[in-house]
Amino acid sequence: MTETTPDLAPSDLECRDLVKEFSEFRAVDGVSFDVPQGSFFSILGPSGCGKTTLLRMIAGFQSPTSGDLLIKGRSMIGVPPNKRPVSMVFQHLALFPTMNIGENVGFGLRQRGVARAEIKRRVGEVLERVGLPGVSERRVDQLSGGQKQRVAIARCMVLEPDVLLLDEPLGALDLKLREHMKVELKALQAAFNTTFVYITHDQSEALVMSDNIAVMNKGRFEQIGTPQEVYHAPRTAFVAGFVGDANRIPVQVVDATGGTLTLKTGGGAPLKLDAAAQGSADWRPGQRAEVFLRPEAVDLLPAGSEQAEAANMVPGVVDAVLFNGANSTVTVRASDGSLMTAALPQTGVLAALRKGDAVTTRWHPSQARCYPVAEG
Amino acid sequence: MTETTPDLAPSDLECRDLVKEFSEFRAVDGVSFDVPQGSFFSILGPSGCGKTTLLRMIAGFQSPTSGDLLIKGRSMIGVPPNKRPVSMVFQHLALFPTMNIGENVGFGLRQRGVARAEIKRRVGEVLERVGLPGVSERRVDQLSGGQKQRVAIARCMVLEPDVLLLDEPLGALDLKLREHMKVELKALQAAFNTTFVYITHDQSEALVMSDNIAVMNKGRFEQIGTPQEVYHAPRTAFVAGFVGDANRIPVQVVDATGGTLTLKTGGGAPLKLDAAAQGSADWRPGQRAEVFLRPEAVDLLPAGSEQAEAANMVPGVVDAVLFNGANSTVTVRASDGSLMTAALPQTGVLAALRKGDAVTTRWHPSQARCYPVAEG
Amino acid sequence: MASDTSKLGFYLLLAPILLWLALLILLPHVGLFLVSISEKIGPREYETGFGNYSAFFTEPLYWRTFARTAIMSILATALTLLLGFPIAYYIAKITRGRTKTTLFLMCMIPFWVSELVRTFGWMILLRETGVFSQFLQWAGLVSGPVEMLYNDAAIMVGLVYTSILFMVVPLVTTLDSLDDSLIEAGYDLGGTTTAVMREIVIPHAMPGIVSGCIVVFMLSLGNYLTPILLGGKDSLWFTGMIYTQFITRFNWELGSAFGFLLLALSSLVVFLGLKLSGRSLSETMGRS
Amino acid sequence: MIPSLPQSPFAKWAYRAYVTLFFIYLGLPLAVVSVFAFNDSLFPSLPWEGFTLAWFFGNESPFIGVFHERAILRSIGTSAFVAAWVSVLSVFVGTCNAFLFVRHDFRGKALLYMLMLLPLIIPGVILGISILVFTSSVANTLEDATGLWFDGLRPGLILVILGQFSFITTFATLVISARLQKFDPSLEEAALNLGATKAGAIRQITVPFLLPAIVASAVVAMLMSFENFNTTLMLVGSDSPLTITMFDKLKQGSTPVLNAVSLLLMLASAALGLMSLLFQRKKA
Amino acid sequence: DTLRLLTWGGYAPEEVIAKFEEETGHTVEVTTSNNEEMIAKLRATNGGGFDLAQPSQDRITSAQEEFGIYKPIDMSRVESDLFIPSMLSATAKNTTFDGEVYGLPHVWGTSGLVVNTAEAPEVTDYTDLCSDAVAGKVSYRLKRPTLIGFAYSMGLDPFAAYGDTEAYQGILDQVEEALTACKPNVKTYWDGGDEIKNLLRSGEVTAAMAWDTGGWQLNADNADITFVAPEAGALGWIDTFALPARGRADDAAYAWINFVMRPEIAAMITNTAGNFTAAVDGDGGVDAELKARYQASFDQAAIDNIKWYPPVPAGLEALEGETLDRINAAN
Ligand SMILES: Nc1ncnc2c1ncn2[C@@H]1O[C@H](COP(=O)(O)OP(=O)(O)OP(=O)(O)O)[C@@H](O)[C@H]1O
Ligand SMILES: Nc1ncnc2c1ncn2[C@@H]1O[C@H](COP(=O)(O)OP(=O)(O)OP(=O)(O)O)[C@@H](O)[C@H]1O
Ligand SMILES: NCCCCNCCCN
Ligand SMILES: [Mg+2]
Ligand SMILES: [Mg+2]
Repeated sequence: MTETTPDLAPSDLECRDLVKEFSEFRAVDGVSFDVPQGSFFSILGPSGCGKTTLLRMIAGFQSPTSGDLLIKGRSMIGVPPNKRPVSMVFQHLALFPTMNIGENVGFGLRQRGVARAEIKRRVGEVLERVGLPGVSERRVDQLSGGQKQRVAIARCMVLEPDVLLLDEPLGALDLKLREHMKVELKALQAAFNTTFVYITHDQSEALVMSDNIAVMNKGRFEQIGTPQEVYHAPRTAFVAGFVGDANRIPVQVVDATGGTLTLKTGGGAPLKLDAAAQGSADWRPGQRAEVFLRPEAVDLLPAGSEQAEAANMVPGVVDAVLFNGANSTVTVRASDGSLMTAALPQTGVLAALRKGDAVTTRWHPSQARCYPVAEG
Repeated sequence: MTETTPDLAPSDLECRDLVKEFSEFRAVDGVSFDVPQGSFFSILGPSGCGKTTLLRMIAGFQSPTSGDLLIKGRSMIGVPPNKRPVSMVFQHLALFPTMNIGENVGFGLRQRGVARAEIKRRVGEVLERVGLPGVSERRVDQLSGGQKQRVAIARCMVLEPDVLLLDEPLGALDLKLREHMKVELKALQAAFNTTFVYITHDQSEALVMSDNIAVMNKGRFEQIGTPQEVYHAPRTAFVAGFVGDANRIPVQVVDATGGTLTLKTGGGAPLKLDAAAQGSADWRPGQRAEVFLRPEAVDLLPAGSEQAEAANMVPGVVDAVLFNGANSTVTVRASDGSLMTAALPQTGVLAALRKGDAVTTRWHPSQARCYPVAEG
Repeated sequence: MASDTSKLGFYLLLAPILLWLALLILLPHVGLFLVSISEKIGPREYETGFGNYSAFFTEPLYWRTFARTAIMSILATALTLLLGFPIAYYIAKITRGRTKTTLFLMCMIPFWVSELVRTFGWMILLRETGVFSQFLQWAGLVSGPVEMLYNDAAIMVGLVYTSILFMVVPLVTTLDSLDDSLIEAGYDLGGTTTAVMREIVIPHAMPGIVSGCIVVFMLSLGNYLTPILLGGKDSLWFTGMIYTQFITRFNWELGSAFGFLLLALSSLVVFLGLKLSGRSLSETMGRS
Repeated sequence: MIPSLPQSPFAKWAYRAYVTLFFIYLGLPLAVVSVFAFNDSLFPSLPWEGFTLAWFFGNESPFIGVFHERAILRSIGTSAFVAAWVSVLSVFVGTCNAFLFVRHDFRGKALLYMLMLLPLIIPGVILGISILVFTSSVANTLEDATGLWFDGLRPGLILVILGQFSFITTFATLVISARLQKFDPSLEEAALNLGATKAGAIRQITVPFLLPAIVASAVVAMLMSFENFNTTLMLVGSDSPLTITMFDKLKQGSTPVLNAVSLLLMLASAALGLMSLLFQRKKA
Repeated sequence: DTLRLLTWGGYAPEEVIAKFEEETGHTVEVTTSNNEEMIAKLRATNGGGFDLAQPSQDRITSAQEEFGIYKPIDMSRVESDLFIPSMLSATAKNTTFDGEVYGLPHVWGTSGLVVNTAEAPEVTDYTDLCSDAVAGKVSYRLKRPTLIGFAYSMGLDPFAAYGDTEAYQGILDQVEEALTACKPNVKTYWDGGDEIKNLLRSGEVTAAMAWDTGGWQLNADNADITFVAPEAGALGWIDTFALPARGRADDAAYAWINFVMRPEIAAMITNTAGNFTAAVDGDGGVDAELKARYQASFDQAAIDNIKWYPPVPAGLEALEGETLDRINAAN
């Protein structure tokens, strides 16, 4: 049906070149994507990039300036929010404080004129499915954060929407609960087998839960892909910088022949990268670029273990050790003064590294990503 | 001067068996410690364990039920807060919103009757030291969260206190900023060379910044040590569970002779631990205990690589992969049904592990910690 | 946020407020002004002019009463602030939980009854044959009956009594919003009680102080019953003069001019108060 | 200073004493008013002549109790009538205003908001006389032009209601706006999202949320209307509300009947206050 | 119909109303007031809101001239033989404006001194209220009768100067001086009839300028207190019936007038209000004690010396108002 997915997979939600302008400002700028039935689709981007605006267009609270929006193949332009087959879980959940849990969950069914007894049955059912049997009579403020979360989802799911929209629903929870709910949400989605469109600015949420992630920046989608694709093969510098930690090394292209891209840093040190891993950019010698390298891709070797033939191997001195348990890192200063952060596993022999120790960093040419820098 | 540190290191702050009771409830229960001059001392514990109460006793906002509290060797019992040589950075900073930044920082000096010109000079100086020159005239709400943080510290530091107390000062900041301020705070402490007493419930903050950490639980200190000691050699089950992630395995002691502690799990699988790493507990065969094992201490081996002689090596099947970039984990189900979580490095060959794959877990007997379970 | 909703709904919401403000506030004041600039030159004969205003300025009685009312109101406001602040502070900062709510509700006690009854209560207490006088005689502190009614002090007692709630409530609200940690920080940095009060608490409470003062001033200025019933033979009050012009002199023209002058005075004082505190009316009154 | 700071026992004691004295000051006038309602004397003052309920139930001159004073009974009815209208009108307009100010942006909003606050800084007398003067001249003009009578524009209950409404509405607007401001608009969106119509969402979600504020402002409006004097005095016709009647009686010279009415008023407002408090607690 | 009656305290006793309602089926709503407020109220309502008012006879024509708040009496609906003819005609004369009669006499009486003869025996004239002997124990109203009483007591003749604004102003200025000087003596200016009675009864005040009836009523409880006709002469007033221009219940109003002027009803009113009425034989059923007190206060000379209020010319009250204000403000 669309250009991007083969006809076989029916897509629940499809956006075509959606644009939303506020007076002069483009909050959403030509976004196209589609979400196959039953999948968990995340939109990940920094604050203010337009995520909420996009979601609200899908829900019908804002009308697109241009572009089209289809649910189950039917255009939603001009359809009011209460007539769309989508449900939304709001950032602060928006549970009705004047109703008890049962009334909250039954609200949508009441609007549809479903019979009293039927409502009661279905509410009971859905509450059981989200793991909260028998809370119907409780007041909203008698539930914990995580329980409220599940009630908000139940309130939507009882209507059996085609698409469930979620706007940073974990934002208000504390750290431990958030960790827990990440896993739980994914499980609920699998259980209901409903299409979820989830927005967040927390990369960890997107990585853990999603089937597909769209990384959004300044109103545009920079990349759509599986979590692994987005993490391991970021298509743009923005994606590489936003998803996961990375060392950023400004470089100049020296040579791009053969399968290897040869670069040099400001200090003149040579870097070698697999050209195949770098997308399809045309590299011109002298061009300015930026290399992104994840700390966990940097190996630390005891000083003196240099081998002449190995690429991207630089001796240096430990500048700082940031002990943080499993996430400890070490910053190594090379002789040209450049800094490189590397993960410091706490199990190996190097765990005892101290500031001032000599150490060699090494990374594999396939592990780094390089993006041209816009000249200007 | 005290029992716990040699006389040579002068200690800025010393608590002797401090107790604070609220009607029936002991919020702080016999805490003793001392903090050497110029060090960064953290108190880490879960919410409600008594951290704030302890800190407020040091600051003078609460008086101890019993015990003594000395600063630079002088007892502080009965000394009002405005007469103590300690300053406090409050959780929500408590910057005076009715004053501009310069007036905020100069407040303490004004109270001491320092001359106008002198105040101005010293305020300028300290603001420069915290990296905020020239903000004197700004209003509090014109600063970002991180800048406010630094102003709060400057306001205390300008008084050159013997001890600076900080009550979860990063709690209100967002994730990215918190990461940044962790490093910055440590740098400021080093620059001022003042004794910092820092309380937090975030283990990462404590690990990254501290010279010494006290882990607090239910009003008591469970362990005092360097970050590495606390992380790698937790003295109690509480510390092992609270600091860092861990697999918890309930076990029974089988044999404790020789340097090896032999245990068996509920499913009957044998475990071997270095007895030397386990503190000085007397192990009786049949005794119930709990083993704590960090996910990053678990190695993953491709299926079929079992070697008969290796201890703690269990074949299993991947139950779930939680892709989370550098923090990805995998849960492996052994044949007896028990689950083991292991870190899943994204660089190795196992990065492509999928649910259902066969894999073997292995860990070194020196990596796990075992604690007896109180019988009851 | 309602940009997409129907215009009709908006106008339906707009209609009541426009009717209310136009018909009951704005036009009546225009009318009042028009009457105030018409001079009576004979039975049922009027002409336009500022004679009523000049009468105000040439007759010392009128402007003296005006000034006296203003000064007494300011005094009452200051007194209310002085007496109310410690109470508000006690409720907001010293007490907690149930005690706090109870004390706060107890501040509402005078408002269980109308001003008339409150004033009546004070008359029973203060008069020569009243409770205080009898008590003092019984206690042997005085030899004969003492008259405490019918003087300016009695008016003050009544005015403060009537307005104290309007001072305490905004003060409690603002003081409540003052985080204890700011006070603690003030101490921690070496401040004394006085310094912390002056530099932290009072500046923070300023919005409440201003809005409380404005309301109390307005109430005192516009009060009628208290000065009439508690005040003595010398206790002229400008509101009373307005009533007199309307009710016993049937001189609506002069009364309207007086009304306008009172309105000007109250607006001026409110304006000055807002200027001094650098806040807008909407901020100050909108929050009460 | 605050409980977490050390303070000398003397200061603490003195502070408490002051607070105690203050509350005695607040309670005293009401206490004496109540007590003298039971004094078996023609005057509400000492000496104490003995206990009587005559000022409530008596029907023999001069001991005519409240329940046999036609003027007082009638004016209580008048007051209740006025209060009911004032509270209905002002709560209605206040609710409209709250929606207007919280939910809409339009040119002149700030100005309109200022105007809405204006009644707070206009002395009650002036509200009264301006409405009196204005309606009289309108009525004169209309009557001259048409030869008909426009009694509604002359002092009387209609003007009393309008006069009180003119400033009580501001209070209602403030109370209800404050509550509406706290309303999370996403609740209404959630209702739409769950299939409710716009009107349905307001009825089922917003109005129940506003209810405590609506009830509170209705109660406040009642109380303010009941005790209003300054504005009412200028606008009253032949039907006097209670305060006016009591004022007339007080001018005539008070008997303990006034104390008895006052005591009844206290009990009524206490009951009303308690009810609204309970209501809020239940809803909150 | 409902009869909305604007009257003085005591002029419409409950029993009378009950009887009237029972007999006619009309209901009565009473608003108590005084002369100034009656005029002010009717002015505000443009002669509406009430069906029957009872201003004093001297205050009718000026108000009518200025505000047109009354309508003429339809004598055909009044049972005129219930009225004492001399009073009826005197009132008619004083309340005629533009050839129409606006008032019927109802209650008459005097203002003078009410004195606690045990405590302040020396008070026999208005100016005696300013003597040191009664300092702080004196009360009077700050209203026009006080001005006029003091003027007579000071040997002036204010009624004679009614037509001559300048002469009248001269009198007012002298009285103003006297009353300003007298101010320290005054405990409070009283307002309502019961108020002054309470002040005298409690002993807070020992001498006052007040209505005769108050003195007589107090005399019943405390023989020391009584009404004293001042040496300069008591001031005689007649309160009337007048029909507001836009009263709606004229039938009920005339019915009330004709009802209360019946001798037995008039006597009931005299017994509660304390003053005699213009009803023929109205004193027949009056309490003997009241008559006795009346006679004790008024010998024939005193009766002859009563100064009856002539109608107030328009504009005079404005002058008096300013004088009263100045006295009130003086320190
Ligand atoms: N009604 C509006 N009028 C004008 N600009 C708007 C409006 N709503 C949003 N914007 C702007 O559009 C941009 C995108 O806003 P949006 O709320 O979609 O961001 P977001 O990605 O959801 O951010 P966050 O993560 O902070 O919620 C922002 O710059 C915002 O200021
Ligand atoms: N004034 C008090 N009266 C009674 N109990 C108190 C008081 N202050 C604190 N507590 C109790 O003492 C315990 C410790 O409180 P404290 O504030 O010190 O905890 P904390 O470690 O700072 O927790 P958090 O991380 O949540 O701030 C808590 O159980 C608390 O309820
Ligand atoms: N100046 C005229 C006074 C009229 C008094 N009427 C008095 C009625 C007293 N009950
Ligand atoms: Mg958003
Ligand atoms: Mg705490």
